[in-house]
Amino acid sequence: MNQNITVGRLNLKNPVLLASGTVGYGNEIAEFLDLNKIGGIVTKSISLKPRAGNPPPRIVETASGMLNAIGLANVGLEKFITEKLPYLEQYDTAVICNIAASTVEEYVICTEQLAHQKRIDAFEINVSCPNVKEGGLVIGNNLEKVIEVTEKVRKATTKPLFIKLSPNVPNIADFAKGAVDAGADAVSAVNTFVGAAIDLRTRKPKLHNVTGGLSGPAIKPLAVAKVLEISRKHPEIDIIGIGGISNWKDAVEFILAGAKAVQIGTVNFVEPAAGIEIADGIREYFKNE
Amino acid sequence: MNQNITVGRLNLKNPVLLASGTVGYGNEIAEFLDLNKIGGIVTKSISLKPRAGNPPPRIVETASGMLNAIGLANVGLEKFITEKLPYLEQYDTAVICNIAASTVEEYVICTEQLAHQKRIDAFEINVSCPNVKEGGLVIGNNLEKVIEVTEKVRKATTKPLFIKLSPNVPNIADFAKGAVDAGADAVSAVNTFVGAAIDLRTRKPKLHNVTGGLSGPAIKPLAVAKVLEISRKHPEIDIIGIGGISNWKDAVEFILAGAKAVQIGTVNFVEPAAGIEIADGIREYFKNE
Amino acid sequence: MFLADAIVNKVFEVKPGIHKIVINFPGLPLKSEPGQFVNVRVSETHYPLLRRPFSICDSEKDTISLLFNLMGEGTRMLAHLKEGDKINLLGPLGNGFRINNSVKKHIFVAGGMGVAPFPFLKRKLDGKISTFLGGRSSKEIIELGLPNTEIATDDGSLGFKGNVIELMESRLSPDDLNAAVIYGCGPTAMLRALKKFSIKNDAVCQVSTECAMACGFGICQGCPTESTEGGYKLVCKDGPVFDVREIVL
Amino acid sequence: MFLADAIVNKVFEVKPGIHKIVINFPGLPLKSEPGQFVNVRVSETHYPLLRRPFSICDSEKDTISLLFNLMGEGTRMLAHLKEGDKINLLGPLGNGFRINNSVKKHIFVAGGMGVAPFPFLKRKLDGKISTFLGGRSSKEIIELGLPNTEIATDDGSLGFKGNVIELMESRLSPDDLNAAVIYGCGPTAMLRALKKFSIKNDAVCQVSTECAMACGFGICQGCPTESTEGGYKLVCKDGPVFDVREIVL
Ligand SMILES: Cc1cc2nc3c(=O)[nH]c(=O)nc-3n(C[C@H](O)[C@H](O)[C@H](O)COP(=O)(O)OP(=O)(O)OC[C@H]3O[C@@H](n4cnc5c(N)ncnc54)[C@H](O)[C@@H]3O)c2cc1C
Ligand SMILES: Cc1cc2nc3c(=O)[nH]c(=O)nc-3n(C[C@H](O)[C@H](O)[C@H](O)COP(=O)(O)OP(=O)(O)OC[C@H]3O[C@@H](n4cnc5c(N)ncnc54)[C@H](O)[C@@H]3O)c2cc1C
Ligand SMILES: Cc1cc2nc3c(=O)[nH]c(=O)nc-3n(C[C@H](O)[C@H](O)[C@H](O)COP(=O)(O)O)c2cc1C
Ligand SMILES: Cc1cc2nc3c(=O)[nH]c(=O)nc-3n(C[C@H](O)[C@H](O)[C@H](O)COP(=O)(O)O)c2cc1C
Ligand code: FES
Ligand code: FES
Repeated sequence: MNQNITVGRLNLKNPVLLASGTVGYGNEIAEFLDLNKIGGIVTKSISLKPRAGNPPPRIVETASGMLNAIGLANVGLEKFITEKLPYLEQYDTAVICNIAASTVEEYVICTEQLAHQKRIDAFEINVSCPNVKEGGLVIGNNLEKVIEVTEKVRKATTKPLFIKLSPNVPNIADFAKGAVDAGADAVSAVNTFVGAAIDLRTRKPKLHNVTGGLSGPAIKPLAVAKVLEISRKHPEIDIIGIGGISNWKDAVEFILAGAKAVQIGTVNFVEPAAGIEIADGIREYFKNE
Repeated sequence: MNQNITVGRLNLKNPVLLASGTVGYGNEIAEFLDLNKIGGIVTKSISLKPRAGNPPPRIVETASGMLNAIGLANVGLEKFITEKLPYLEQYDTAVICNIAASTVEEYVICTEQLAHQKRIDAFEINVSCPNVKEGGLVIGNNLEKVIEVTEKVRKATTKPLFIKLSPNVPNIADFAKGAVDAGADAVSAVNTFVGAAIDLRTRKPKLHNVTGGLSGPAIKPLAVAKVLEISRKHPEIDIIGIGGISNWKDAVEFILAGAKAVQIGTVNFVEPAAGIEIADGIREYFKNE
Repeated sequence: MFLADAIVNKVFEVKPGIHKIVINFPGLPLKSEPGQFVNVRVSETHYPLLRRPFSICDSEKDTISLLFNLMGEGTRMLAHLKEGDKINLLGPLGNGFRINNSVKKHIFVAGGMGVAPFPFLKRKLDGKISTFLGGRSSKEIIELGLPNTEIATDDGSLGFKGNVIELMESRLSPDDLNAAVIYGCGPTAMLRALKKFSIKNDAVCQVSTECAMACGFGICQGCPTESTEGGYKLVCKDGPVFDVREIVL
Repeated sequence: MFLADAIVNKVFEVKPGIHKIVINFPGLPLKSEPGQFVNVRVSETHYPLLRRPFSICDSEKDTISLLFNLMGEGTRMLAHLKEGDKINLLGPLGNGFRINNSVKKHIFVAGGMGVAPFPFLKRKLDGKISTFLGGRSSKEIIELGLPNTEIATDDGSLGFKGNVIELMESRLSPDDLNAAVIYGCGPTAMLRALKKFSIKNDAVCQVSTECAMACGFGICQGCPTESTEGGYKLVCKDGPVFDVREIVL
């Protein structure tokens, strides 16, 4: 397998991407991992205006996983363009800009305003954040809404467009098909699963937001099943596999399940240099192909 | 909290039940745990005819969890009545008979034929097995079908009736409401989550059935969120909480999330005596109420 | 059946990558039969979640020993245990070898780690024992001082060059086989060849099988093996030792 | 910043339930400042999944030490480490105490385990240090040989009966406080009282805070603390040490 791959019209030097929300805008993780050796980085979800995010606690650890309810804390579109994007100029790696919004219109405006940024190679539309009231699963779990967002955002940019799918539905393959038919170049599968934890002392949910998104090794089998469902029903769809990858074997599992590329999230918190080892391991595994 | 509780018209000496499919028909586990000290036992899903189950491999371990694709292997209704049920006569514990079927009619016939068995205290209808082609999630992920099964089974018995819900839907609260409105006395939440794992050597799914059901500590936060969703939307519904409980603290979490009783599954494989400790722990935690 | 904490007596490397753990567990040895196994809780946390099954390799007074390969996280944890550490065991589990001491000859056939149950079996047998050990190379051969051992390796790095069944074939006469019981343990491919061999030679043969397990004592239905009569048998409860003719290999 | 395996030098119990681990990590001590922390990988498996943050308690030559309470699985694993074991560390992380050696007096205020960062801080300070340790009972008081230590316990089982802020109030004059910097570390309730005290007495005060963390170095946004100017600051990156007036307590 040539490490050089194309997923949804985007060329990558290797199939490993750093997942949105787990590496900020790249600067902190760059201390531990050479971004030039990574297929690409997906930036923290950007919204039109800055967002402070949810009140704490935002994080709860669970068995081989974690819940987060960050609530899309981000610097907002303007600061992203002026302060964050320039930092990535120095690196030869794909930059995928992830966009979050509260309304269909906001997705479109956001994409339009970013479409001509040279340093952005592709867009990933986050319609599946479980931690916000508007724009999250209200859209991501609703097939018509996902199609609507995709169609409209498609008109706002000619760059590769990925739709990041919610796993909290029984028929993710239909969502993948809907998104691609509406103009998406690929789908990112998956975002986090809705979870919660209760504090025995206070007798209240541990997260201020009540529920959060489950990520990490715990969800890997669930995410692999989602990728498999899409790839078996719609082999023609380009899939970016995400969920619980913590080493190259996990990443290979997703590729064998039908993903063309993968994203790694939670592992970056634990082993910030993991991306390099994962890219190397995938290369080695497929070296005779 | 009095350990003596009522859930869906069924009286229990304590809120701990052994989950269907994880203790067979009670005899093997009875070597390790006194069934008299447990709220009740839910028998392995029974179908009208015996089922051999799926070809192996049926089990894959995952991070803090396991996938199973047993495929409802069971002795069938007749043998259950003649060979398995009598064994439970000697114990003073609730017996909840879990029923699986391929068609709506089969659920009804099965329930009718078992309705007059004295040793059966309640029925749990498994509409949510992820490992069979017919009668599993085709019904469990479809609200109308769940309502239809419940309505018809309701007519077949006057005993307490629980519907075991699929967690693989974005709106489990609607399913709980639908089931209860159709005559169920309580809902069991949840069954396993659809998952898969790929073998790097064979490059094929590790389970012969391709996908399986994920259980164990990994799913606890997901299951708690499902219980919370039902209890917050429909506080009047009796819920039996299930998913990833491995100690009394986990069980208490489900109760605080709104469950009246709990079922423990995978933990029985690892610590066959866990049920007793869990019942004791719950009693201790709530002792001043 | 026992479900209890036991105390580690010692852990040592038998040869590179292959460890033996000796565990102090009063009562267990007396209740155990050769071919039975114990299900070991390797971690106190949720990772790895499930117990790990190991054949009882040997058993003396108050101790049992297990022989194991380093496969993954579970066996790595076992190998790191030290004298005095606690370890939780469930066992003895399953049906062991059926022992018939009226036969004249006992034949052990082991592939690699499949040698594990034989030291304990040896203790319970009267009569002559012949041992055949096979492996891909000398690295896979684990000699445990079993009687009359002959070795076969695929690459010829030790003993006979070829597989262990070919070795047996070259050493045993029909008369030997008529009066003998064969006990086999090893990879499925070896067991399959052994089945063919036993049927061809009309020899009695019991094999110890393996399978992914969740519970180890019959409550999960996770460990089926195809029965020659149709349907499945459970490796953990009906086995792990089967008459070779009972199961499809 | 370092991300590397280090070698455990020793682990011992300081008092029941409270452990100290000394870790050999050449290079790290020189780069670290008091009040900074390290994020420790306590397990090689997926359980517990996340690293555990600990203040650098002390630092000498090539070693750092951490002081910790047994809270759950992670600290239990740390306590079980032995000399020579490997342990993976990420650090030093965060902003430590801002050191101003032109002030005359330094006041350490610690609640329970909050004493952890002070031995290291002591090394970097000139001038007089007064130490106030508080806890619910003598069990929670961890004396580490800090200068001029006075103790307060809620139940009066050791030292002054009352909380540590009341103790300070009774011991320090407005003049003392004018010329001093207060360094606080402990439970939020104590820090809240300390903030009130500092504002009332117009004293300079820095506090070290805690919060659940996923990454520890600014990439997850999981550790917000409310800023007095609105919005949030990140405990791991903007803190863990803040000017007490910067944050809502
Ligand atoms: C009845 C029975 C008796 C056994 N006796 C012994 C024994 O005496 N000595 C011994 O070393 N092992 C024995 N095994 C196998 C042993 O249980 C596994 O090697 C062990 O569970 C691996 O655990 P792990 O966590 O180290 O590896 P895992 O991380 O669980 O697995 C590592 C790799 O090994 C593979 N693997 C896991 N289990 C098996 C298996 N049963 N067979 C083949 N490959 C497997 C996995 O697919 C994976 O690729 C026995 C198994 C059974 C069912
Ligand atoms: C910047 C920073 C510095 C720290 N320095 C130290 C130190 O020097 N010494 C020390 O003993 N601890 C320190 N802590 C706290 C330490 O990180 C936790 O005690 C540890 O992570 C617990 O891990 P565990 O796996 O043992 O417990 P867990 O199983 O994670 O938790 C057990 C119980 O402790 C509670 N808990 C977990 N983390 C915290 C926390 N941060 N504060 C209060 N309760 C918590 C949990 O809610 C749970 O009830 C620090 C934390 C931070 C953020
Ligand atoms: C702390 C945290 C923050 C996240 N923020 C975002 C986000 O802003 N936008 C988004 O699309 N996904 C976000 N995600 C989801 C991840 O990109 C990824 O889909 C998910 O974590 C599953 O992958 P993992 O198991 O490898 O972490 C976030 C995940 C975590 C853990
Ligand atoms: C091996 C296995 C077999 C199961 N078989 C059944 C079954 O026959 N009927 C059923 O309703 N649920 C079955 N379940 C689901 C459990 O009853 C339970 O809902 C699920 O395992 C989640 O709980 P846990 O995490 O405590 O195991 C099975 C689960 C496992 C692990
Ligand atoms: S391993 Fe559970 S039935 Fe055999
Ligand atoms: S812990 Fe991740 S940003 Fe602070």
